[in-house]
Amino acid sequence: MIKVLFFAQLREVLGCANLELEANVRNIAELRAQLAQKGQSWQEFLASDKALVAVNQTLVNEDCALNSGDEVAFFPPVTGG
Amino acid sequence: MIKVLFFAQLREVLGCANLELEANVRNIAELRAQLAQKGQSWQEFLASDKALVAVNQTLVNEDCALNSGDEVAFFPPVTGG
Amino acid sequence: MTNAPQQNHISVQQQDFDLAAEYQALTANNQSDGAVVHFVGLVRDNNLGRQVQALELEHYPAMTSKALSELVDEARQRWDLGRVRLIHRVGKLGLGEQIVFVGVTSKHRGSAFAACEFLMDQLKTRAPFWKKEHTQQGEHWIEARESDRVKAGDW
Amino acid sequence: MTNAPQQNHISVQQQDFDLAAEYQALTANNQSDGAVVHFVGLVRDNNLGRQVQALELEHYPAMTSKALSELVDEARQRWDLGRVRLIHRVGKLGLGEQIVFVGVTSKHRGSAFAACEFLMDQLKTRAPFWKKEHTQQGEHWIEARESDRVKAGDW
Repeated sequence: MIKVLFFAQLREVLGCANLELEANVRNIAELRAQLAQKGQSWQEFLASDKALVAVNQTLVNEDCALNSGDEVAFFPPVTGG
Repeated sequence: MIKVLFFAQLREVLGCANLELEANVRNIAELRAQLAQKGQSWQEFLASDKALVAVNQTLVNEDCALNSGDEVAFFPPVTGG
Repeated sequence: MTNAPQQNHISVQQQDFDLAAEYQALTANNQSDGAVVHFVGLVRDNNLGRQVQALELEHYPAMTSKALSELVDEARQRWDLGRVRLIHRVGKLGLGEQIVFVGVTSKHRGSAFAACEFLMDQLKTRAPFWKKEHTQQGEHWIEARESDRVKAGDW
Repeated sequence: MTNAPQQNHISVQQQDFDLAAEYQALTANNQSDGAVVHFVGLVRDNNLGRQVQALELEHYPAMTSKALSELVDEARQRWDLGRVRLIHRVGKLGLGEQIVFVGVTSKHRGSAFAACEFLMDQLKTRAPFWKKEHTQQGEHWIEARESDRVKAGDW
Protein backbone atom coordinates (compact mmCIF):
# COMPACT_ATOMS: atom_id res chain seq x y z
CA MET A 1 0.00 0.00 0.00
CA ILE A 2 0.99 3.57 -0.65
CA LYS A 3 -0.39 6.31 1.57
CA VAL A 4 -1.21 9.56 -0.26
CA LEU A 5 -1.75 12.88 1.54
CA PHE A 6 -3.11 16.21 0.26
CA PHE A 7 -2.57 19.60 1.88
CA ALA A 8 -3.94 23.14 1.91
CA GLN A 9 -6.05 24.21 -1.11
CA LEU A 10 -5.31 20.88 -2.77
CA ARG A 11 -7.02 19.10 0.12
CA GLU A 12 -9.94 21.50 -0.21
CA VAL A 13 -10.47 21.32 -3.97
CA LEU A 14 -10.14 17.53 -4.01
CA GLY A 15 -12.24 17.14 -0.89
CA CYS A 16 -9.74 14.57 0.32
CA ALA A 17 -7.05 14.69 3.02
CA ASN A 18 -5.58 11.25 2.42
CA LEU A 19 -6.18 7.92 0.73
CA GLU A 20 -4.47 4.56 0.32
CA LEU A 21 -3.61 2.86 -2.96
CA GLU A 22 -2.30 -0.52 -3.99
CA ALA A 23 1.37 -0.11 -4.84
CA ASN A 24 0.91 -0.82 -8.53
CA VAL A 25 2.54 2.38 -9.76
CA ARG A 26 6.28 2.53 -10.30
CA ASN A 27 6.93 6.22 -9.87
CA ILE A 28 5.39 9.62 -9.24
CA ALA A 29 4.45 10.22 -12.88
CA GLU A 30 2.44 7.00 -12.89
CA LEU A 31 0.81 7.88 -9.58
CA ARG A 32 -0.28 11.27 -10.92
CA ALA A 33 -1.73 9.57 -14.01
CA GLN A 34 -3.66 7.10 -11.89
CA LEU A 35 -5.05 9.76 -9.56
CA ALA A 36 -6.03 11.92 -12.55
CA GLN A 37 -8.58 9.25 -13.46
CA LYS A 38 -10.56 10.07 -10.32
CA GLY A 39 -12.11 13.12 -11.98
CA GLN A 40 -11.73 16.51 -13.57
CA SER A 41 -10.42 18.37 -10.50
CA TRP A 42 -7.89 15.59 -9.78
CA GLN A 43 -6.61 15.86 -13.32
CA GLU A 44 -6.44 19.62 -13.16
CA PHE A 45 -5.01 20.25 -9.71
CA LEU A 46 -2.54 17.37 -9.48
CA ALA A 47 -0.75 18.44 -12.67
CA SER A 48 3.01 18.47 -12.17
CA ASP A 49 3.20 22.23 -12.71
CA LYS A 50 0.64 22.87 -9.95
CA ALA A 51 1.31 20.36 -7.20
CA LEU A 52 4.64 19.66 -5.51
CA VAL A 53 5.23 16.15 -4.32
CA ALA A 54 7.18 14.64 -1.43
CA VAL A 55 7.97 10.97 -0.86
CA ASN A 56 8.62 10.02 2.74
CA GLN A 57 8.76 13.71 3.65
CA THR A 58 11.33 14.72 1.06
CA LEU A 59 10.59 16.77 -2.07
CA VAL A 60 11.09 14.63 -5.18
CA ASN A 61 10.76 14.73 -8.97
CA GLU A 62 8.48 12.86 -11.36
CA ASP A 63 10.80 9.91 -11.80
CA CYS A 64 11.07 9.11 -8.09
CA ALA A 65 10.40 5.38 -7.66
CA LEU A 66 7.59 4.28 -5.34
CA ASN A 67 7.47 1.25 -3.09
CA SER A 68 4.87 -0.26 -0.82
CA GLY A 69 4.84 1.54 2.52
CA ASP A 70 5.82 4.91 1.04
CA GLU A 71 4.07 8.08 2.16
CA VAL A 72 3.44 10.41 -0.76
CA ALA A 73 2.22 13.96 -0.24
CA PHE A 74 0.89 16.37 -2.86
CA PHE A 75 0.66 20.04 -2.04
CA PRO A 76 0.67 23.51 -3.59
CA PRO A 77 3.84 25.64 -3.62
CA VAL A 78 4.56 26.46 0.01
CA THR A 79 3.83 29.88 1.53
CA GLY A 80 5.19 29.81 5.08
CA GLY A 81 7.64 32.17 6.71
CA MET B 1 41.34 79.93 14.50
CA ILE B 2 40.98 76.30 13.50
CA LYS B 3 40.40 73.68 16.18
CA VAL B 4 42.17 70.37 15.57
CA LEU B 5 41.26 67.15 17.39
CA PHE B 6 43.05 63.79 17.55
CA PHE B 7 41.48 60.48 18.50
CA ALA B 8 42.40 56.97 19.61
CA GLN B 9 45.99 55.80 18.92
CA LEU B 10 46.66 59.04 17.07
CA ARG B 11 45.94 60.98 20.26
CA GLU B 12 48.23 58.62 22.16
CA VAL B 13 51.20 58.62 19.78
CA LEU B 14 51.06 62.40 19.36
CA GLY B 15 50.45 62.95 23.06
CA CYS B 16 47.84 65.53 22.09
CA ALA B 17 44.05 65.49 22.19
CA ASN B 18 43.47 68.89 20.59
CA LEU B 19 45.12 72.14 19.63
CA GLU B 20 44.23 75.44 18.02
CA LEU B 21 45.90 76.99 14.99
CA GLU B 22 45.77 80.29 13.18
CA ALA B 23 43.66 79.80 10.06
CA ASN B 24 46.57 80.32 7.67
CA VAL B 25 46.18 77.05 5.79
CA ARG B 26 43.83 76.83 2.82
CA ASN B 27 43.01 73.15 2.85
CA ILE B 28 43.60 69.81 4.53
CA ALA B 29 46.77 69.07 2.59
CA GLU B 30 48.32 72.31 3.81
CA LEU B 31 47.19 71.61 7.36
CA ARG B 32 48.83 68.16 7.29
CA ALA B 33 52.03 69.73 6.00
CA GLN B 34 52.03 72.35 8.75
CA LEU B 35 51.38 69.81 11.51
CA ALA B 36 54.11 67.52 10.12
CA GLN B 37 56.64 70.19 11.09
CA LYS B 38 55.88 69.52 14.75
CA GLY B 39 58.10 66.44 14.77
CA GLN B 40 58.84 62.96 13.51
CA SER B 41 55.73 61.26 14.91
CA TRP B 42 53.50 64.03 13.55
CA GLN B 43 54.99 63.59 10.12
CA GLU B 44 54.66 59.82 10.28
CA PHE B 45 51.23 59.33 11.82
CA LEU B 46 49.37 62.18 10.16
CA ALA B 47 50.23 60.91 6.66
CA SER B 48 47.16 60.87 4.44
CA ASP B 49 47.31 57.08 4.08
CA LYS B 50 47.26 56.62 7.86
CA ALA B 51 44.93 59.23 9.29
CA LEU B 52 41.38 59.95 8.18
CA VAL B 53 40.17 63.50 8.47
CA ALA B 54 36.81 65.12 9.16
CA VAL B 55 35.91 68.78 8.87
CA ASN B 56 32.99 69.91 10.97
CA GLN B 57 32.17 66.25 11.69
CA THR B 58 32.09 65.08 8.09
CA LEU B 59 34.76 62.91 6.43
CA VAL B 60 36.58 64.89 3.74
CA ASN B 61 39.42 64.63 1.23
CA GLU B 62 42.75 66.43 1.00
CA ASP B 63 41.43 69.30 -1.06
CA CYS B 64 38.71 70.28 1.40
CA ALA B 65 38.96 74.02 2.02
CA LEU B 66 39.41 75.28 5.58
CA ASN B 67 38.02 78.40 7.17
CA SER B 68 38.34 80.05 10.52
CA GLY B 69 36.06 78.40 13.02
CA ASP B 70 36.29 74.97 11.45
CA GLU B 71 36.70 71.88 13.60
CA VAL B 72 39.13 69.43 12.03
CA ALA B 73 39.58 65.92 13.41
CA PHE B 74 42.31 63.42 12.54
CA PHE B 75 41.85 59.81 13.46
CA PRO B 76 42.84 56.27 12.47
CA PRO B 77 40.55 54.09 10.36
CA VAL B 78 37.51 53.42 12.53
CA THR B 79 36.91 50.10 14.28
CA GLY B 80 33.48 50.28 15.89
CA GLY B 81 30.54 47.96 15.48
CA MET C 1 31.03 24.27 24.46
CA THR C 2 30.28 21.11 26.42
CA ASN C 3 27.92 22.82 28.82
CA ALA C 4 26.28 24.98 26.19
CA PRO C 5 22.65 24.45 25.23
CA GLN C 6 22.17 22.39 22.10
CA GLN C 7 23.55 24.21 19.06
CA ASN C 8 20.36 23.77 16.99
CA HIS C 9 16.84 24.38 18.19
CA ILE C 10 14.01 23.78 15.73
CA SER C 11 10.38 23.96 16.71
CA VAL C 12 7.01 24.00 14.95
CA GLN C 13 4.41 25.09 17.45
CA GLN C 14 1.06 26.74 18.01
CA GLN C 15 2.12 28.76 21.03
CA ASP C 16 3.83 32.11 20.79
CA PHE C 17 7.56 32.55 21.39
CA ASP C 18 9.44 35.08 23.48
CA LEU C 19 12.16 36.96 21.63
CA ALA C 20 14.06 37.79 24.82
CA ALA C 21 14.19 34.11 25.79
CA GLU C 22 15.41 33.20 22.30
CA TYR C 23 18.14 35.82 22.49
CA GLN C 24 19.12 34.51 25.89
CA ALA C 25 19.32 30.96 24.55
CA LEU C 26 21.51 32.14 21.66
CA THR C 27 23.94 34.12 23.78
CA ALA C 28 24.10 32.57 27.28
CA ASN C 29 27.52 31.01 27.95
CA ASN C 30 28.52 31.86 24.43
CA GLN C 31 31.45 34.27 24.50
CA SER C 32 32.95 33.04 21.28
CA ASP C 33 30.29 34.48 18.96
CA GLY C 34 30.43 38.22 18.39
CA ALA C 35 27.47 38.44 16.02
CA VAL C 36 23.78 37.68 16.52
CA VAL C 37 21.22 38.13 13.75
CA HIS C 38 17.49 37.68 14.34
CA PHE C 39 14.63 37.64 11.90
CA VAL C 40 11.03 37.83 13.09
CA GLY C 41 8.11 37.56 10.69
CA LEU C 42 4.84 39.11 11.83
CA VAL C 43 1.26 39.11 10.54
CA ARG C 44 0.93 42.44 8.75
CA ASP C 45 -2.33 44.24 8.08
CA ASN C 46 -1.97 44.57 4.33
CA ASN C 47 -0.93 42.00 1.72
CA LEU C 48 -0.97 42.98 -1.95
CA GLY C 49 -3.60 45.59 -1.19
CA ARG C 50 -5.87 43.30 0.81
CA GLN C 51 -6.78 44.23 4.39
CA VAL C 52 -5.77 41.18 6.40
CA GLN C 53 -7.62 40.27 9.60
CA ALA C 54 -5.87 37.03 10.48
CA LEU C 55 -3.78 34.21 9.04
CA GLU C 56 -4.23 30.50 9.38
CA LEU C 57 -1.13 28.37 9.03
CA GLU C 58 -1.35 24.75 7.98
CA HIS C 59 1.61 22.42 7.74
CA TYR C 60 2.61 18.83 7.02
CA PRO C 61 3.71 17.79 10.48
CA ALA C 62 5.75 14.73 9.55
CA MET C 63 7.75 16.79 7.07
CA THR C 64 8.19 20.25 8.59
CA SER C 65 10.77 19.46 11.26
CA LYS C 66 12.71 17.30 8.84
CA ALA C 67 12.70 20.00 6.15
CA LEU C 68 13.79 22.68 8.61
CA SER C 69 16.58 20.48 9.99
CA GLU C 70 17.88 19.93 6.49
CA LEU C 71 17.93 23.68 5.86
CA VAL C 72 19.88 24.27 9.06
CA ASP C 73 22.35 21.54 8.10
CA GLU C 74 22.83 23.17 4.70
CA ALA C 75 23.42 26.54 6.33
CA ARG C 76 26.05 25.00 8.61
CA GLN C 77 27.83 23.50 5.61
CA ARG C 78 28.00 26.93 3.97
CA TRP C 79 28.93 29.10 6.93
CA ASP C 80 30.76 28.77 10.21
CA LEU C 81 27.89 29.21 12.65
CA GLY C 82 27.52 29.03 16.41
CA ARG C 83 23.92 28.51 17.49
CA VAL C 84 20.85 28.40 15.28
CA ARG C 85 17.28 28.67 16.53
CA LEU C 86 14.29 28.38 14.22
CA ILE C 87 10.67 28.52 15.33
CA HIS C 88 7.64 28.45 13.04
CA ARG C 89 4.14 28.80 14.37
CA VAL C 90 1.03 27.09 12.99
CA GLY C 91 -2.69 27.59 13.60
CA LYS C 92 -4.63 30.83 13.59
CA LEU C 93 -2.68 34.05 14.10
CA GLY C 94 -4.09 37.54 14.56
CA LEU C 95 -2.77 40.86 13.26
CA GLY C 96 0.69 41.71 14.56
CA GLU C 97 1.29 38.22 15.91
CA GLN C 98 4.67 36.55 15.52
CA ILE C 99 4.85 33.86 12.81
CA VAL C 100 8.47 32.84 12.49
CA PHE C 101 11.80 33.35 14.24
CA VAL C 102 15.26 32.64 12.89
CA GLY C 103 18.22 33.43 15.15
CA VAL C 104 21.84 32.76 14.22
CA THR C 105 25.10 33.43 16.02
CA SER C 106 28.56 33.43 14.52
CA LYS C 107 32.03 34.76 15.16
CA HIS C 108 31.53 37.20 12.29
CA ARG C 109 28.56 39.23 11.19
CA GLY C 110 28.75 38.31 7.51
CA SER C 111 28.09 34.64 8.21
CA ALA C 112 25.29 35.39 10.66
CA PHE C 113 23.49 37.72 8.22
CA ALA C 114 23.91 35.36 5.28
CA ALA C 115 22.79 32.24 7.14
CA CYS C 116 19.75 33.96 8.66
CA GLU C 117 18.57 35.29 5.30
CA PHE C 118 19.38 31.98 3.58
CA LEU C 119 17.25 30.10 6.11
CA MET C 120 14.30 32.45 5.60
CA ASP C 121 14.59 32.34 1.81
CA GLN C 122 14.82 28.55 1.71
CA LEU C 123 12.07 28.07 4.29
CA LYS C 124 9.78 30.17 2.09
CA THR C 125 10.07 27.71 -0.80
CA ARG C 126 11.01 24.36 0.74
CA ALA C 127 9.27 23.95 4.12
CA PRO C 128 5.67 22.65 3.92
CA PHE C 129 3.69 25.52 5.43
CA TRP C 130 0.68 27.17 3.81
CA LYS C 131 -1.04 30.40 4.75
CA LYS C 132 -4.73 31.11 4.46
CA GLU C 133 -5.62 34.77 4.68
CA HIS C 134 -8.78 35.98 6.42
CA THR C 135 -10.05 39.30 5.08
CA GLN C 136 -13.34 41.16 5.16
CA GLN C 137 -14.01 39.70 1.73
CA GLY C 138 -13.58 36.15 3.02
CA GLU C 139 -10.83 33.57 3.23
CA HIS C 140 -8.36 32.45 0.60
CA TRP C 141 -5.07 30.62 0.34
CA ILE C 142 -2.08 32.83 -0.33
CA GLU C 143 -0.39 32.23 -3.66
CA ALA C 144 3.30 31.43 -3.72
CA ARG C 145 5.36 34.37 -4.97
CA GLU C 146 7.65 34.14 -7.95
CA SER C 147 10.00 36.57 -6.20
CA ASP C 148 10.43 34.09 -3.33
CA ARG C 149 11.28 31.32 -5.79
CA VAL C 150 13.89 33.53 -7.45
CA LYS C 151 15.42 34.58 -4.10
CA ALA C 152 15.73 31.00 -2.90
CA GLY C 153 17.36 30.02 -6.18
CA ASP C 154 19.92 32.82 -5.93
CA TRP C 155 21.83 31.19 -3.07
CA MET D 1 1.65 56.29 11.49
CA THR D 2 0.83 59.56 13.21
CA ASN D 3 0.78 58.08 16.68
CA ALA D 4 3.73 55.79 16.13
CA PRO D 5 6.97 56.33 18.02
CA GLN D 6 9.60 58.21 16.08
CA GLN D 7 10.67 56.23 13.02
CA ASN D 8 14.39 56.63 13.74
CA HIS D 9 16.10 56.11 17.06
CA ILE D 10 19.85 56.66 17.22
CA SER D 11 21.81 56.58 20.45
CA VAL D 12 25.46 56.52 21.51
CA GLN D 13 25.59 55.60 25.16
CA GLN D 14 27.59 54.02 27.96
CA GLN D 15 24.70 52.13 29.49
CA ASP D 16 23.58 48.75 28.30
CA PHE D 17 20.46 48.27 26.16
CA ASP D 18 17.60 45.80 26.48
CA LEU D 19 16.89 43.80 23.35
CA ALA D 20 13.30 43.08 24.38
CA ALA D 21 12.60 46.79 24.82
CA GLU D 22 14.15 47.53 21.43
CA TYR D 23 12.00 44.87 19.79
CA GLN D 24 8.95 46.31 21.52
CA ALA D 25 9.79 49.79 20.25
CA LEU D 26 10.19 48.45 16.71
CA THR D 27 6.93 46.52 16.65
CA ALA D 28 4.42 48.21 19.01
CA ASN D 29 1.52 49.73 17.05
CA ASN D 30 3.21 48.71 13.85
CA GLN D 31 1.02 46.26 11.98
CA SER D 32 2.17 47.32 8.56
CA ASP D 33 5.65 45.83 8.78
CA GLY D 34 5.89 42.06 8.45
CA ALA D 35 9.66 41.79 8.80
CA VAL D 36 12.01 42.63 11.67
CA VAL D 37 15.77 42.11 11.45
CA HIS D 38 18.07 42.65 14.44
CA PHE D 39 21.81 42.65 14.66
CA VAL D 40 23.59 42.56 18.00
CA GLY D 41 27.36 42.76 18.27
CA LEU D 42 28.91 41.33 21.44
CA VAL D 43 32.39 41.34 22.96
CA ARG D 44 33.81 37.94 22.06
CA ASP D 45 36.59 36.15 23.89
CA ASN D 46 38.92 35.65 20.96
CA ASN D 47 40.03 38.07 18.24
CA LEU D 48 42.58 36.93 15.66
CA GLY D 49 43.92 34.40 18.14
CA ARG D 50 44.20 36.82 21.05
CA GLN D 51 42.36 36.09 24.31
CA VAL D 52 40.31 39.19 24.92
CA GLN D 53 39.44 40.27 28.46
CA ALA D 54 37.62 43.52 27.73
CA LEU D 55 37.15 46.24 25.15
CA GLU D 56 37.32 49.97 25.55
CA LEU D 57 35.36 52.02 23.05
CA GLU D 58 36.32 55.60 22.29
CA HIS D 59 34.36 57.86 19.97
CA TYR D 60 34.22 61.40 18.60
CA PRO D 61 31.04 62.59 20.30
CA ALA D 62 30.26 65.56 18.06
CA MET D 63 30.49 63.36 14.99
CA THR D 64 29.06 59.97 15.94
CA SER D 65 25.37 60.82 16.06
CA LYS D 66 25.67 62.84 12.87
CA ALA D 67 27.49 60.02 11.05
CA LEU D 68 24.95 57.44 12.21
CA SER D 69 22.03 59.66 11.17
CA GLU D 70 23.52 60.03 7.72
CA LEU D 71 23.85 56.26 7.40
CA VAL D 72 20.22 55.76 8.39
CA ASP D 73 19.15 58.41 5.88
CA GLU D 74 21.11 56.63 3.17
CA ALA D 75 19.51 53.31 4.08
CA ARG D 76 16.05 54.91 3.83
CA GLN D 77 16.88 56.25 0.39
CA ARG D 78 17.82 52.76 -0.77
CA TRP D 79 15.06 50.70 0.81
CA ASP D 80 11.47 51.13 1.91
CA LEU D 81 11.85 50.84 5.67
CA GLY D 82 9.53 51.20 8.62
CA ARG D 83 11.40 51.84 11.86
CA VAL D 84 15.15 51.91 12.38
CA ARG D 85 16.88 51.76 15.76
CA LEU D 86 20.62 52.01 16.14
CA ILE D 87 22.47 51.96 19.45
CA HIS D 88 26.24 51.99 19.90
CA ARG D 89 27.85 51.74 23.29
CA VAL D 90 31.09 53.43 24.36
CA GLY D 91 33.34 53.03 27.38
CA LYS D 92 34.69 49.82 28.88
CA LEU D 93 32.86 46.61 28.04
CA GLY D 94 33.51 43.17 29.49
CA LEU D 95 33.37 39.78 27.79
CA GLY D 96 29.96 38.92 26.40
CA GLU D 97 28.67 42.48 26.79
CA GLN D 98 26.53 44.06 24.10
CA ILE D 99 28.32 46.62 21.91
CA VAL D 100 25.94 47.56 19.13
CA PHE D 101 22.32 47.07 18.10
CA VAL D 102 20.76 47.66 14.70
CA GLY D 103 17.05 46.92 14.33
CA VAL D 104 15.08 47.48 11.13
CA THR D 105 11.46 46.83 10.21
CA SER D 106 10.01 46.70 6.74
CA LYS D 107 7.02 45.35 4.86
CA HIS D 108 9.33 42.80 3.24
CA ARG D 109 12.20 40.78 4.58
CA GLY D 110 14.62 41.52 1.75
CA SER D 111 14.68 45.24 2.55
CA ALA D 112 15.01 44.63 6.28
CA PHE D 113 17.95 42.23 5.88
CA ALA D 114 19.72 44.45 3.37
CA ALA D 115 19.30 47.66 5.34
CA CYS D 116 20.42 46.08 8.62
CA GLU D 117 23.56 44.63 7.06
CA PHE D 118 24.22 47.84 5.11
CA LEU D 119 24.05 49.87 8.33
CA MET D 120 26.50 47.55 10.10
CA ASP D 121 28.90 47.48 7.16
CA GLN D 122 28.87 51.26 6.76
CA LEU D 123 29.10 51.90 10.49
CA LYS D 124 32.24 49.73 10.58
CA THR D 125 34.05 52.05 8.18
CA ARG D 126 32.38 55.45 8.51
CA ALA D 127 31.31 56.03 12.12
CA PRO D 128 34.06 57.40 14.40
CA PHE D 129 34.41 54.63 16.99
CA TRP D 130 37.67 52.95 17.98
CA LYS D 131 38.20 49.80 19.99
CA LYS D 132 41.05 49.15 22.35
CA GLU D 133 41.47 45.53 23.29
CA HIS D 134 42.55 44.45 26.77
CA THR D 135 44.32 41.08 26.81
CA GLN D 136 46.62 39.26 29.22
CA GLN D 137 49.50 40.58 27.13
CA GLY D 138 48.38 44.18 27.63
CA GLU D 139 46.28 46.73 25.77
CA HIS D 140 46.32 47.71 22.14
CA TRP D 141 44.17 49.47 19.60
CA ILE D 142 42.40 47.17 17.16
CA GLU D 143 43.52 47.59 13.55
CA ALA D 144 40.90 48.32 10.91
CA ARG D 145 40.23 45.30 8.72
CA GLU D 146 40.64 45.37 4.97
CA SER D 147 37.68 42.96 4.72
CA ASP D 148 35.44 45.56 6.39
CA ARG D 149 36.56 48.20 3.90
CA VAL D 150 35.78 45.88 1.01
CA LYS D 151 32.36 44.96 2.40
CA ALA D 152 31.36 48.57 2.91
CA GLY D 153 32.47 49.38 -0.63
CA ASP D 154 30.39 46.57 -2.10
CA TRP D 155 27.07 48.31 -1.41
